Parts: sequence; C-alpha cells; structure tokens
Amino acid sequence: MQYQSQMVAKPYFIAAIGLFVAQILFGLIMGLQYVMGDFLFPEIPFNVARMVHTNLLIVWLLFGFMGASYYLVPEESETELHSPKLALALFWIFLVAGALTIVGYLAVPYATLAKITGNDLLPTMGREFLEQPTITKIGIVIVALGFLFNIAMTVLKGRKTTVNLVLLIGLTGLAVLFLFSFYNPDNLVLDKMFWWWVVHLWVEGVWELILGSILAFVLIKTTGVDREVIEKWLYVIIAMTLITGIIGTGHHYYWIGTPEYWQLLGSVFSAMEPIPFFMMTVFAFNMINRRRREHPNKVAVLWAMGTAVMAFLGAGVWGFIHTLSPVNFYTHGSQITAAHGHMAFYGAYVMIVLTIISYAMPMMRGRAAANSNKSQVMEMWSFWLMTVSMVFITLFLTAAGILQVYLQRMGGDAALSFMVAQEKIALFYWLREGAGVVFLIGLIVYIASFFVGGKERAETA
Amino acid sequence: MSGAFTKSMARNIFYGGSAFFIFIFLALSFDTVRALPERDHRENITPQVALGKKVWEENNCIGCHTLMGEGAYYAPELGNVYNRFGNSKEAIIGFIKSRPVEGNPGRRNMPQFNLSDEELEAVAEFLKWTSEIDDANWPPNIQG
Amino acid sequence: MQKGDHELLLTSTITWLLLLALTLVTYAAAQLGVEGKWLILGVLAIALIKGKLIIDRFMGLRWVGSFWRPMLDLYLFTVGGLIATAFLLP
Amino acid sequence: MGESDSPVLSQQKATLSMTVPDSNRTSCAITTDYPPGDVAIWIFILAELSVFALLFVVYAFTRHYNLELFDLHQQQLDSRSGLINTLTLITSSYFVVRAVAAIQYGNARLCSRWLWGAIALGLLFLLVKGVEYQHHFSLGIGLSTNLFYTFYISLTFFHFMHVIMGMVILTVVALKAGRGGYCATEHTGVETAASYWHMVDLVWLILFPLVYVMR
Repeated sequence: MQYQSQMVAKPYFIAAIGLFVAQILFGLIMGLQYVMGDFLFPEIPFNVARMVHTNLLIVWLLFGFMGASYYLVPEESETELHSPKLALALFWIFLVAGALTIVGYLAVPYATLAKITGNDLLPTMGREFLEQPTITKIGIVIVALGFLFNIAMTVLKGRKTTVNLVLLIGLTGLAVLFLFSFYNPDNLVLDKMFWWWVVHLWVEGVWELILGSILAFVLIKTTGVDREVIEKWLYVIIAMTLITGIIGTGHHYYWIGTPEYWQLLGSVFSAMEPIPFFMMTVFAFNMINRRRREHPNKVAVLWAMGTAVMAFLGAGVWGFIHTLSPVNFYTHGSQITAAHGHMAFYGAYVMIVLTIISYAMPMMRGRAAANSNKSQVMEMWSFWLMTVSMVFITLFLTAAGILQVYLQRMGGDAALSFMVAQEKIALFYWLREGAGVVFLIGLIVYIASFFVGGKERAETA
Repeated sequence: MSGAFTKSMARNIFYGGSAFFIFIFLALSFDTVRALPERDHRENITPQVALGKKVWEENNCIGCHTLMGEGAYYAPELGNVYNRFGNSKEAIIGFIKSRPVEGNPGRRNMPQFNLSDEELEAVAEFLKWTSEIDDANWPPNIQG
Repeated sequence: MQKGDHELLLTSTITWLLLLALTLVTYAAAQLGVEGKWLILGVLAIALIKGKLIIDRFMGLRWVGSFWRPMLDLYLFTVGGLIATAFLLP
Repeated sequence: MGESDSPVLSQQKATLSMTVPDSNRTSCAITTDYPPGDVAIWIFILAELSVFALLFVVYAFTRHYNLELFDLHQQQLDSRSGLINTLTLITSSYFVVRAVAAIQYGNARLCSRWLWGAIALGLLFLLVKGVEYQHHFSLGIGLSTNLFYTFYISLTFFHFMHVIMGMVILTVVALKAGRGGYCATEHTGVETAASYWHMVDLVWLILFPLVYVMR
C-alpha cells in the first residue's frame, strides 16, 4: 500500500461484508417463506424480508464500490486522498442512515414508516428496490455527492489514468441516474418507464463501468501486463457495454404500456448485451495468461477470473435466455427473472467487490502483498462454495421458472392459477433453500479466512 | 497504415459511441413519452386512482406481487387482477379486507393492512385503471 | 504516381462504375415490378455481390488474410442466407 | 504503389515491425493480418454490423408472417429516392477511396478535397432522406403506425444516424488532413474514417433492396 489515505477503504470493506451476511440471512428467511408460507408471519412478512434482502445488497455493494474507489484512486492518481476525514465522516453517516432504514423496515409496518418519514411531502417510496424513505434517498444523494467530490478532487490533483477516469464516469453516472428515483408520477406507465432509468441504467450501464475499472486495476496489479494494453481493452469493453446496454433498456419496455416498437429495438440491442461480458471474460483470461509475474495473492486472481466467468454466465447467458420479446412474453415476471437476477448480481457485482477486498485487505492489514497460504486456501474454499451454490440456486430457480411458465401461462384453459402452480414447484424451492444454506456456509468460511494463518507468511511475498 | 490498435482510438469510440447511443435513446424516449397518452388512458387517472397508487406504494405491495410483471414473484400478478376477479372492484376490496391478522397456518399469507374504506376503494380503482393500460396483451392468459 | 498506382485507381473506378450499374439493375427490377421468388433472390444476390465489392475493393480487405475478411464474408453470407430463407419460406 | 514505386515509403515501413508494406495492396499474393485503419474501429464496425444484421433478419422473418401489410406499405415508399441515395452513397464511398489513395502518396490537400466531396454527398443523402421522412411525417406516420413502419423507420433512422456519425468522423479527418495532419507514412486516421464510412455504405446496400425492392 503506497498511500496512507487508502486505509479509509478498510471500514467500508468491513461494513460491506457485515451487511452481506445480513443480506444472506434474510435471503434464507425468504427462501423458507417460499415453502413454509407462515414462517415468521406476521412479524416479518415476505415483502419486508425481500426489501431488506435487496436493499442490503444495494447498500453493501455501494459500500464496496466506495471502498474500492478510496483504495484504488489514490494509488492510480499517485497522491493522497483529497480528504480522508470526509471519507470517514461519510462512512458513518451512510452506515447509520442505512442501519436506521433497515431497523425502520423491521420495527414498524411500512405504511407507518412512510408516515413518520413524511412520504406525503414527496412520495418516492414503495417501488421495487427504491423502497427507502425519501429522507434516506436524500441522504444517499448527499453521501454520493460528498464521495464524488472527494474522489474527483483526488483525480484532478493527481495522475489521470484510464482506470480512474472510467471509474469516475461510472460513479458520476450512478449518482446522476439515482436522481430519477425522486420522479414518481401518478401515471404508473411513466413511473415504470423512468424507474428503469435508475435500475437498468445502473446495473446494465454505469455499474459495468465501475466493474470494468476495478477489474482492470486488479489485473494491472496482479499480472504486471502493460497498463496500455489493459486500458485499451477496458475502453473497448465499456464502449460495447454502453452501445448495447443503453438502447437495451428497451427489453424492459415490452409489457408496461410503452409502445410496441420497443419489442424490436429492445430485443435486438439486448441480444447483443452478452458481447461485452464475453469480451471481458476473454480479456481477463488473456491478461492472466500473459502475466509477467506470479502475484502471491492467488486468491485475488481467482476472484477476478471468477468475476469474468460468472458475470458472463449470469448477466450474459441468463439474461439472453429471456431477453427476446417473444420469449419474454411468457417468462416475464417469473422465477426465470429471479434466477437471472441472482447469478447476475453475484457474478458481476458481488464478485468484483470480493475481488478488490481480497486484493486490498491483506495490504491494509499489514500482511504484505498477500495472506498466508493457509488463509488463501480457506478463502478459495469459500470461493468455490459460494460460487457453486450460486450456480445451483440459479439452476433450481430456472427449473422452477420453466415449470411455472409451463403450468401457469401455457396450456390454454387448463392453465393453473399462480398459487397452485407455486405448490407444484415447491420441490425446487426446497432445493434452492438447500443451496442457499451452502452459500451461507461459504460466506462463513470466507469470513473465517480473515482470522486464520495471521502469523504465517505467504509462501512468496 | 496497417496494424494499429491504439488506446486513443478505443477512447474515441467509447465517447463517440456512447454519446451516439445516448442521443438515440433520448430521441426514442421522447417519442415514447409522446405516444403514451394513447396507451395509458391518462384521462382516467382520477384523484382516486392517484390515491390508490399511493396506497399501493405505502404498503409495499410490490414486495410480494408483480404489477405488469414487475415486482416480487411471491404472490400473484395484479396488473390483470381486476379481470381475473370478474371485473369486480368489490371482489378486490373483499379479498384485501378479509386477510386474517395471524395468517393461515402453513400457507403464504397476505398481511391485514387495516385500510380505510376510502383507501380500499382507491386501491381497487387503481388496479382497475392499471388493467386497462395497453400493455401489448400481456400477460399471456388470465392467470397472470 | 506510376504504373501500379494507376492500376489501383483504375480498379477502384471500375468498381465504382460496376456498383452504379448493379444499383440501376436493381432499380429497374423494382420498376418493372419483378415478381417471383427467384427473381427477388436475384436482387438479393446482386446486393451481396455489391457488398462483396465494397468489402474487398473499397474497404481494402482483399489483401487482409486472417479474421477480418473471413468475418465480413461470413457476415454477408449469413445475412444473405437468412434473408433468402425468410423469402423462400412457403 | 509497389515498393519500387515509393522507395521512401517502403523504407520507413521496413522499420516498423508491426506493419506490412503497402506493396501488398497491389496484385502480389502476400496477405496481411491487419485491416486498414485502427483495429478498434473494426471491433466497432463488427458490432454495428451485427445490430444491422439482427434488424435485417428480423425484418425478413416478420415480413414473412405479415406479407400483405409489408407489401402494401412497401409500395408506398418512393423507390426513386432510394435509388438516388444508393448512387449517392456509393459515389461518396468511392470519393473516400480516392482520398485514402491521395494520402498514401502524401497529397494531403487532394485527400482533404476528396473527403469534403464525400461529406457533401453525405449531406445530399440526408437531404433526400429528410424529404422522404417529411413526406411520411406529414401523413402522420410514425414508429407506432404499424409493424411495417416500425421496421422501416427503425432501420432507416438508425442508418440515417450512422450517416451523420460517419460525416462527423469524416469532417474531423478532413479538417486534420487540410491542416496537414497526415502524411504518406502516417495516415491511420484517414483509413479508420474510411473503413467506417464504407460500413455505412455496405449497410445501405443491403437495406435498399430489402426494404425498397424485395417483395
């Protein structure tokens, strides 16, 4: 670690992992509620558990992105962070605001929370993923602006690398697009249309720039390949991302009241969305094959390769499966969407945050370039446990989704009602829950890997 | 000259290509917003429908149900519930009202939200309005 | 400019005139109200020949060995083949 | 431009290991692995071509299932403007070929003149297409009118935008050429722009018969 101020990333990473654990616990609760409907009812109804599960995911990924930025921007800029104090202050503001929001979700009925937080003044609550009280949303904007200011000032004062610029563009896009969460018209169609400007243009747009730049940074550091080569491909990949992804938004505009030409445009452009992910996979493996040195932190390289592969599978392949409008007509809003969502988020965003944590943490904990072998082996176990179980979660949900579509949406008059169809596919939900438990075990192993082999040194430092 | 592959060209393509596609997307969005009035029947968005949407949001219905296929997949699609319930607002209201506070043992349960009569009417009206949006004939059948 | 250069310019000029002529053929076909699947496929074939001329002569891929030229040839054949299939379907 | 023709050129090229002498571009049989211009633009070209390929193929199959609708509305298109625009783009592409040839001999002023000619023809294309659009819009025809017009406008408008994009690129290159920014040994930029412009032409050469003629 070259700059003292990079250390502010540490609390961000720790908070991210903590919230990750909570997210998975609530995921398991939901999974159980899928098959044991009355589990924790009425204390924690499904909608509350889901809100906690998804919001925690977003919040801990944001913590991860911020931590990643605080870690890599000083190193890339070759200068200390503009204001480590601001970074720390924002950390606590964000953590407390996030925690209070989650407590609010759990402690009082959602309608009460809406009332207390003054949703009447500017109603923004109650939309998928944007359930946060308006005041929390304002807090997010403030934290995002402060964070952006801090990062931008650092970049401006130091060396301007491609990694930094792309990251900055991604983070700015993230903040700007979030502003659409304040637009909530009475007209449901308009509401949904611009809701996607937050959700789609985040995960299939600007977040991919953040993902790309973090991956490029880790590859530069661990492979020793010429920065020029890696940055060149970074540009090509993110160019492809935006070329396909922006009009690819159209694949959400098939059935929400928007004009039908989106079925053509959305299908064509989103069918191309796997391409940048495929390029990213080829790129990562290529760079690692061309590596000029053996970095002692093998597990970080493993995470990086895992990101490239799983992002392609989850976001690329599983996205493509149901992106064409004639297919999506039947699969829209089924468990197939859930399957895609799980693997895409894990493969692209969870894994990239774990990649940078895996790369940066040993150095921030004063362990030279890498953890001891013992610790690394344990972390690799967690990698495989989590990744394989996520593959199975996805496969089980896909099977459930195919059956659901078949039973509920095909077969004319003989089609089953939603609830009856759900009972028929309960077996797959049980299997999914089982895979979820393995995932949790993987996560526990992951956390345990931080606490083993501290005294031993990595084999090759 | 052959054989060049430069970072500056890759960068130009990123900026140029992105700007190009953002522009096209904005143009299409503009056309969409102009075309919407014929599809969303906004003339029927009464204050009651607007209140219904607010009730829908403030009870986080989207946390279990889908609405036009978007939301959670724990409970039935509601974009066409008005039609599924025999084009009856009363049936919708009756269903929401009759949810037991402690739930039915062993089954997926909808909470009892204790909505006022005005709110119940509003949410039913909202769901009726939603069912009339021209959404390219989705879902494939009445089961949603 | 010497002999070889004139040859090159001549080639591109001939290509250009050929493209213009082929376009006029296509247009004439349209004006004459050409019907029937095979004639229509003739129009498509002309389009593909024109595409091939552009790729080889104008884009200069004629002397590019690996990857790019085969890629673009593959492109023409795939697109042309699929369009032809759609027009031939009963 | 064989090696014997341009000794200065080939001497310079011999020092660059990545490049292949331009002599390959005459009729001798040696081939190169690199396309003209920057490889980055070729990745972009391939992506753009793929989008158009999908649009073309979906058009063809959708037409098959809506024959009457497509035939009816296709006949209302003005195939004369389609013809003019095809001739315009082909000629414009030819101008660009001449521009590249000019800069290969180091004649930057000639290069820039050919490029401006190509840009002017691009403008003519936009004008003709614009008149055509004007006609459609005055009849109240838009993207949502029917399936045929959804395709017709999507395809042609998307291409229209590419013509504008290509013209922007050509303009940048023409200005730089006019300032003497390229020479016989370093003119990747001209070749890059040329490749993009030919792609725009190539797409139209399929689009024109498919949308205007084939029925």
